[in-house]
Amino acid sequence: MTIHTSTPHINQNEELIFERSSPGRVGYDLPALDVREFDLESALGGENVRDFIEDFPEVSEMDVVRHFTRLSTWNFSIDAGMYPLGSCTMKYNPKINERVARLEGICNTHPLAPETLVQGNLEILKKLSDFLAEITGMDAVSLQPPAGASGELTGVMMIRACLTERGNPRKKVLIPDSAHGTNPASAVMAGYSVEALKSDAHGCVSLEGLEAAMNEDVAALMLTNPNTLGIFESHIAEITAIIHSRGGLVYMDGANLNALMGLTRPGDFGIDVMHMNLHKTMSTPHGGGGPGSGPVAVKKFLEPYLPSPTVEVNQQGKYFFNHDRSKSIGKVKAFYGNFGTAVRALCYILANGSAGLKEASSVAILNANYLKHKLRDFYDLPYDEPVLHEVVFSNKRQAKHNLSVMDIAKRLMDYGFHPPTVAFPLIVHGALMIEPTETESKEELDRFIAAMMSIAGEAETNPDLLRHAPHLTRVKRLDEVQAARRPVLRWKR
Amino acid sequence: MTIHTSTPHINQNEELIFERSSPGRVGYDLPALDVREFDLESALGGENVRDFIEDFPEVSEMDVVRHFTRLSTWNFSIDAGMYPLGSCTMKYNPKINERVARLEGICNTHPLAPETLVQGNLEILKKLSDFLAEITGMDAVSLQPPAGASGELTGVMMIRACLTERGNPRKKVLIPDSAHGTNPASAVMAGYSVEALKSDAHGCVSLEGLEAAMNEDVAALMLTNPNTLGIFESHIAEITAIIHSRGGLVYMDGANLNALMGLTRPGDFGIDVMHMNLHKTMSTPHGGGGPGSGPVAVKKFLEPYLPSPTVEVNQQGKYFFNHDRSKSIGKVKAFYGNFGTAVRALCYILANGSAGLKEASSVAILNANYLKHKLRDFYDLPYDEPVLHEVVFSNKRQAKHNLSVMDIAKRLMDYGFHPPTVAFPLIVHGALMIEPTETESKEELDRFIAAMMSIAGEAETNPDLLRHAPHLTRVKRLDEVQAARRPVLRWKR
Amino acid sequence: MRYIPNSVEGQQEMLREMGLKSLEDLFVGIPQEVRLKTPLNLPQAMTEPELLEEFGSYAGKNASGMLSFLGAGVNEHYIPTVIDSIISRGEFLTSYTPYQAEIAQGTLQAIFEFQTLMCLLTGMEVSNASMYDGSTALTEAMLMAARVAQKNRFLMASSVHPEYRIVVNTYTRHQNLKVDLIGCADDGSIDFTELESGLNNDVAAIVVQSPNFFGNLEPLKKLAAMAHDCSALLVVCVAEALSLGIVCSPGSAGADIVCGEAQSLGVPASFGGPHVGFLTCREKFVRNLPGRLIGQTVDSEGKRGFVLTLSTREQHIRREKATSNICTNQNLFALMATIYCSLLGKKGIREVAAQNVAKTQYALSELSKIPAVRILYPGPRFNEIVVQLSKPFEDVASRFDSAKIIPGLPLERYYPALKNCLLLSFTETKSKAHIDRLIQLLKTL
Amino acid sequence: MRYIPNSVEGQQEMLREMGLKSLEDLFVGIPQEVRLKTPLNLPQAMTEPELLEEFGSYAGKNASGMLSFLGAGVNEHYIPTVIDSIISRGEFLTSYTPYQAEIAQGTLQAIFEFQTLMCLLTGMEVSNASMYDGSTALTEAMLMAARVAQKNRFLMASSVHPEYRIVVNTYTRHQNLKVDLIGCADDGSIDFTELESGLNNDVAAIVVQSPNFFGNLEPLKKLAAMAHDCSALLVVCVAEALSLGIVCSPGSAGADIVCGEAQSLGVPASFGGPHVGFLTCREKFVRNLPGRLIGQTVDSEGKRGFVLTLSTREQHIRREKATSNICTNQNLFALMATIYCSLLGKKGIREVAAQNVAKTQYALSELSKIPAVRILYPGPRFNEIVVQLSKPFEDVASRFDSAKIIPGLPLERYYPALKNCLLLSFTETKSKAHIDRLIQLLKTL
Ligand SMILES: Cc1ncc(COP(=O)(O)O)c(C=O)c1O
Ligand SMILES: Cc1ncc(COP(=O)(O)O)c(C=O)c1O
Repeated sequence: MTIHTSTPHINQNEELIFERSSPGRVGYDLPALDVREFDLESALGGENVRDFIEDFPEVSEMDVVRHFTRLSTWNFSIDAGMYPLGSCTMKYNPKINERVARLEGICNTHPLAPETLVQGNLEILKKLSDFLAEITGMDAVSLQPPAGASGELTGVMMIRACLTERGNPRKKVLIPDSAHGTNPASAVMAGYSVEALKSDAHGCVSLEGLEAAMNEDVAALMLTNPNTLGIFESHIAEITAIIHSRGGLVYMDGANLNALMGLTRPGDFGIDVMHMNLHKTMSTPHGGGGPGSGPVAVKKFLEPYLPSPTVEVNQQGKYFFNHDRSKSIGKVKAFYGNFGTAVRALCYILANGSAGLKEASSVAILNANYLKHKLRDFYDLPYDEPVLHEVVFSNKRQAKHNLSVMDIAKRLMDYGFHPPTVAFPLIVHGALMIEPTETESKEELDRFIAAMMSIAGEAETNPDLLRHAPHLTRVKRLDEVQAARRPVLRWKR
Repeated sequence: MTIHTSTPHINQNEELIFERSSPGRVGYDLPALDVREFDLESALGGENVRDFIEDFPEVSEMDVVRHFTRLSTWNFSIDAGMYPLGSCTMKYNPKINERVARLEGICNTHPLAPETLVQGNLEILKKLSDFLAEITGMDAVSLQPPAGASGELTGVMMIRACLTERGNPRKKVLIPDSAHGTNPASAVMAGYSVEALKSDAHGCVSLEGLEAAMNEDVAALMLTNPNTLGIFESHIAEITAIIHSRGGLVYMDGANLNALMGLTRPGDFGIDVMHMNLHKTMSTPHGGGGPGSGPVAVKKFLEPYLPSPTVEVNQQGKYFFNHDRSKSIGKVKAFYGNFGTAVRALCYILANGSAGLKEASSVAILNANYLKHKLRDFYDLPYDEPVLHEVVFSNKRQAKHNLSVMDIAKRLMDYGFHPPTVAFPLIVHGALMIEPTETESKEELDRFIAAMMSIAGEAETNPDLLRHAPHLTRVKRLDEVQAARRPVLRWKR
Repeated sequence: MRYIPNSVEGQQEMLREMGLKSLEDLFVGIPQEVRLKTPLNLPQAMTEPELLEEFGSYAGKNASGMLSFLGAGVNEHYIPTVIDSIISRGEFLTSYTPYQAEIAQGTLQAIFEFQTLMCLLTGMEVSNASMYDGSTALTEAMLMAARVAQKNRFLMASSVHPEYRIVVNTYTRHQNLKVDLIGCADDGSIDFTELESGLNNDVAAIVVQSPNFFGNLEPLKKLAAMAHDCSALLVVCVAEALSLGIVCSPGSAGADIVCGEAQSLGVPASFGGPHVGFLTCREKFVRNLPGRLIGQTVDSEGKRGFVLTLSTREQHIRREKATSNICTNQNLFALMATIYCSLLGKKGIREVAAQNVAKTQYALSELSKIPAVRILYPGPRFNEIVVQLSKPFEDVASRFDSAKIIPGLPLERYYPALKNCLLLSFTETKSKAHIDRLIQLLKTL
Repeated sequence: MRYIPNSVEGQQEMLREMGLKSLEDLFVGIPQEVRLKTPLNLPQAMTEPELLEEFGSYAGKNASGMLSFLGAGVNEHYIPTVIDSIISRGEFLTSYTPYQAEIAQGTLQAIFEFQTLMCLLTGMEVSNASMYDGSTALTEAMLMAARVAQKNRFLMASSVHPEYRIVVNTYTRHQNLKVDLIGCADDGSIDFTELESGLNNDVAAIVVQSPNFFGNLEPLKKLAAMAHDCSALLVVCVAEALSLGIVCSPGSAGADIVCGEAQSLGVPASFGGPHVGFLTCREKFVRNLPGRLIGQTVDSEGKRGFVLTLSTREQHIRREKATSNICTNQNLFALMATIYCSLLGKKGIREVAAQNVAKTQYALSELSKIPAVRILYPGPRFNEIVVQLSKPFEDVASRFDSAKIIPGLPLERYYPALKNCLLLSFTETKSKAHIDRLIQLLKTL
């Protein structure tokens, strides 16, 4: 390999925790019972008493530490290297967020404790809601949705509630074919049918198409802006006008908010309701796939429909939960959302301040455009439009050598990089969706560029190198077909 | 490789932090200065004001996290696998130790704060001292020495102080040739000359040799028990009698205390003064080479000479430092030793209790003997004596194929194990000193045994495999000769 | 900004290479008229010391040192230190969903272990990789049941967690699913007369929680039989997962879908989230299961490995036809539960559960000696008790505050009929002395 | 015991394989007569929850929320959160001394960086891999100076940290080295008349601390010249490493050996330890340097790597002829200092140091306005000030306690002449408001 970015190193093998198990081994201890043992039969009812759980692990604390430490070394992570997954905003997760979220007085509080005893938590929720409203230019926010998809569902439910009250919930939701899969899935869960809008030649919403599709049956448009190609919908004004003029509402998928902070606000360009992904834009850790937090933000007229409770302040400056909201859609999660994630997001916003957030978005855009500039001669650029925080290439050139986008992705692993998002958005055949984020340095970007260039070269000279990649990982390419054909979803003795 | 214990995996390359540096980059922030900038010239004196430090790194927080995270993945550790370094007692370092040592109220206390404000810390020091006295059977303890070697020096200084008061400090210290290098080095720093005692055929102190060497010039014997072969000095009674009968004192290097807890006590077999390594026996983490803690324990008659201050309790149950100790040797470190390490050690002792410590030593002995039993047919056993917590083999058989003990050690890395201590003790040519500790499971021991057997086989069939090992590490065998011949001890532009 | 490596000079250099002058040149895609002209109205950036002070002050505004008997689906159990030190490792904390299996085997194997542990606990055959929490797990379980049974009416016990029921209603309203509530009998278990009258062949599933919101165990065997008799499913929700350490598994009782909340397994209360929902079912329903699934497979050299699988159920492939819209789940917290179960193990999970029973039974016997306190729902229970005070709770609330005790959850808010009733939880974290403190106070009311 | 994997059954199995009956059989090496017959008299084993309570109670017995102006070699500076999250990684925390370089490159490269950073800070050519702390670093520096100069008399300023001087005396007593103390002048710097009278060709080294114990900077250039004039060395100790961010390096002033304490660089006070000592010198003295050294080399394929080197100076090779007995050092804490210097960097290290100067000068000007307070040692200073109260300190001590202020260190204990004198430290962690609180109180005394 010409570029010297990674080297294989000894790495421990490790079986499943169940295979490590050995009779009589324990990894815990408990204070001795200080009340008398009680007859389980009479407490639980004879038929309810359970014996020891067959096959539950029996390991020591040391076994557990070593087991999971070894497993962890099999993962790629932001802390280890560049993770340019498009649409995922894999930016640095500040360590201070983790520290404040672990403060005793914050992480050990019960959601049903009397409000007078948890004023600090309510203040956190209120502050974060207000800041998110300011950042998005919206009027009110609910932190209840635990992830982006849940935020979408919440938003569409609110649209339905609003339209129903106006007399007609309407039947369908328009969604560009470039949208994330959660959009249509959420719309359907809110009781709507979905009509896909074909993107135009520029990868954007086609005004003609929208004109044609928009009618009295359409409840809303679900728009991602900037869209999944990283392109800002330049006709946003016309788009929202078309929808509003015919009594529809505009929902915005705010997963790409990292492109907009301090530069423009959805609330200022006609969005009625949107969600954000705090686990993207606001630097909260992904944890290998969650937890997330997907707050919804709305314009004033939709506020009555927000999930209950809302957090409010009374004249005495005391915070309280308002559960008494007759028009609310209800609840999309028990209690108040992923509070711990909200704490981290608030810490991030406070650490950045107004200028910091604008710099974050600006540099995220700079980095993406830098990659676009450097790689466009090596990879096909299906939509050559001004992009913001991410850029989408395709494998068109490499396809000539019968190389799939997956082959390129897997080969990147050998160079020590996490691959970009592949095969999304669906409107690009063989998409390579790259989002570097603002927390990558020019040096790291240059190494990534060099790796991508080198791979483009290998595709010409030695396509098999890609076809059988990755070569330096502890497991080689995994057989996903077999996994699906004969599913083994749990360990069995 | 037949035994499946490790597999190479992709691992990030990383330059020096200085090579990562880029002008204008910062990884910190500071609250704005809230008093007026002061003219540095007038504060510090014109000639004292320093400009920015040339070549100091300029990196972001993200750079730092990634730099050190990557570096960390190049290290082997207990958390990752078995680390049977003889004489080092690489046992599991409980996570709870780390948690309690980080409690605000404990880790942020100033050593010169008024005693009334740090009673909790003094209680910690007193409790730990008392427990260590009980475990060793000695009468008094000082936690001041920051490591084992410092403990040795402290102990020998006390012997000198005591003998001086008795009228004659005497001239030399007897040290078995199997002892650790710190023993002679410490004796010399305390102003004594050193006379080495040849070990007998059983690897122990030869009574004849001792008889011959012991005279009025000898201040003390420095004995390691069990010695560095893992053998308990069976003639301990005679040994101490010989020394005492001629006015000498017996110092014990307690680095191997992990073999004795709850089974026998130095204080009960004639030891006058000893040190312990809390960073071995008491599970405090080694941190890649420290910090340690090397408390000294003494019999009553030596107590007056202990370093100052000692921790005591008054009638009102208030703890205080006693600085007013005319016969004290003084201080071997500022303040009270490595307090943070003491906190962890206390946590470990409390977690184990009397039975737990005995079990720890017993199982440590069991594991070492199990290895001895399983490996004796494959590796030469220079001293076939009953061993306690560790066993020493040699490369005698493999030497036939011109294989050094280092070749065996390096090859073990390919199997995912840290090598044993090599080339120590010096009395064994090509020593392989193996100390598994009690925190390794039978399964892990069996894997290690299989690896050692496999290597013994490779030594016969394919010695080059060992000679060029390790093969699976990110750097291959490093050239120590060149490092010493042309020392490069710092980065330069 | 310390999180952004590229200095202003560095940024200029990149712009130059691209033949641009300023960052502004990169924003051309954003129409001038919608550009933000003024800075966001947010506080000045805070430094680390300032952030620590700020969040310290929030913590300070929460009460500390209270003795709390709150449970109600967020249960206070001891959390081994090892859990946090493992999940704090960047490799677990800062990785994304394991889309690229070859460099995500750590997460994939760990969650495969989670799926197995959930199956073992619930006595079911398949488990997904986690749901947001117990409330959404139950909701998805019911949506799934409707798909499987091809029916749209549910009989749900009113003793299912009220917060969960609100979430269920919020979702089901849009799926024209009908949810009829079934009250509970005097012993706390579901009211069978009501149930029988409501039950017929157009019922998709009977839905109960066990232990239910009042702490009582439901007679699952009987319920399973009844459900199956009219080709309905039995959906069982477990909001206190630790109970499964000592209570027979719903699977063994015949449940078809078992879902719930695993917060009890090593996850802090954290004011209600993040927690971790689980959803398990019979193998035959797997293609109707929502959420991610980890499956075992082999690599090109035949070595065992793990991957995300059966994705054709999911939104990123099936879009509007997916079994659910869920994408990001609660992975890190599923890992916490996995570590907890590994540490406690076969012996521990049962011992902790048994301690909960013993403490609760001790409290029960002490409470029953207090005249001013009436104990409702005498049926078999795990670690919660409903008591009714003779005085209005408002009148005595201050007494509890000054004693620094949170006695439990006043139920009237959720069940208007249950005036002056408190739901109390007694876990292994409560010493006899703790319980006695509560008892003493109750005696003096 | 949860730390011991092998269960009792497992142990039995191993014994059987070895043809033994009980563990006792393994203790044959220990003579019966010295075997312990009774259990150790220690408390019952504690569980994790009990340990947390126990140590929580110790913490509770220490005062909290005090505003402290204590410095005196243990300095309160802001510690970035990143440091602890990195050193908590098992790879750094639970590894041993890097004897096997191929699987210890992480530690080796990091400490090579530490050595470089210490050289840059001190302006010297070589640094070792760390010493126990400032006191032993100074002691070893003097022992080294004696070896280099082949002389045994030292002139040491009395303004060197008193704790350090005690340690020096404890060691040097046994090496027949003679240490003559040199007092300090009214401005706080070393007394040159005394120094000149004591200085001659049998002096091995002049030993000063700068900033000295009173916070004042010593005129190092002048001292270097004087020392070198009579072929003596200049040994400079720096107990407040952060001062090097703004004060010219001892190396640039001509020092031959520079040692000190790096606790200021990201290490908590921790009641006096663990901290981290450093020891740097001119290249030509390297073979007399005690302690470990990391050196750069190449592997068999020519790739850069790092190893422990020049070990022929050390005890494990040279035994009684070694340059020192030190083996285990303070590696993890050297790593902390390395991370701190990396985060602060070129700009930060100077800015923090400058803030210390500014805060101290502000305090100085405010203090000088208080009649009842006399300021000693007006010479140039970094971040510490010695003041003398007009009243006996004992009489006013309680006033400070009730104000929750630790005003500083009473000096009489170390310097009987300095009655009612306090040594106060003013670092970047003290806001103007903090300092004003102290000033207000002092005004009312
Ligand atoms: C554009 C877009 N929308 C919605 C989502 C769904 O967010 P979540 O995974 O938090 O449910 C994602 C994240 O994958 C996304 O990239
Ligand atoms: C037998 C023995 N004695 C003394 C020591 C020195 O202890 P330390 O390294 O803590 O100074 C060691 C540790 O290496 C040892 O193994």
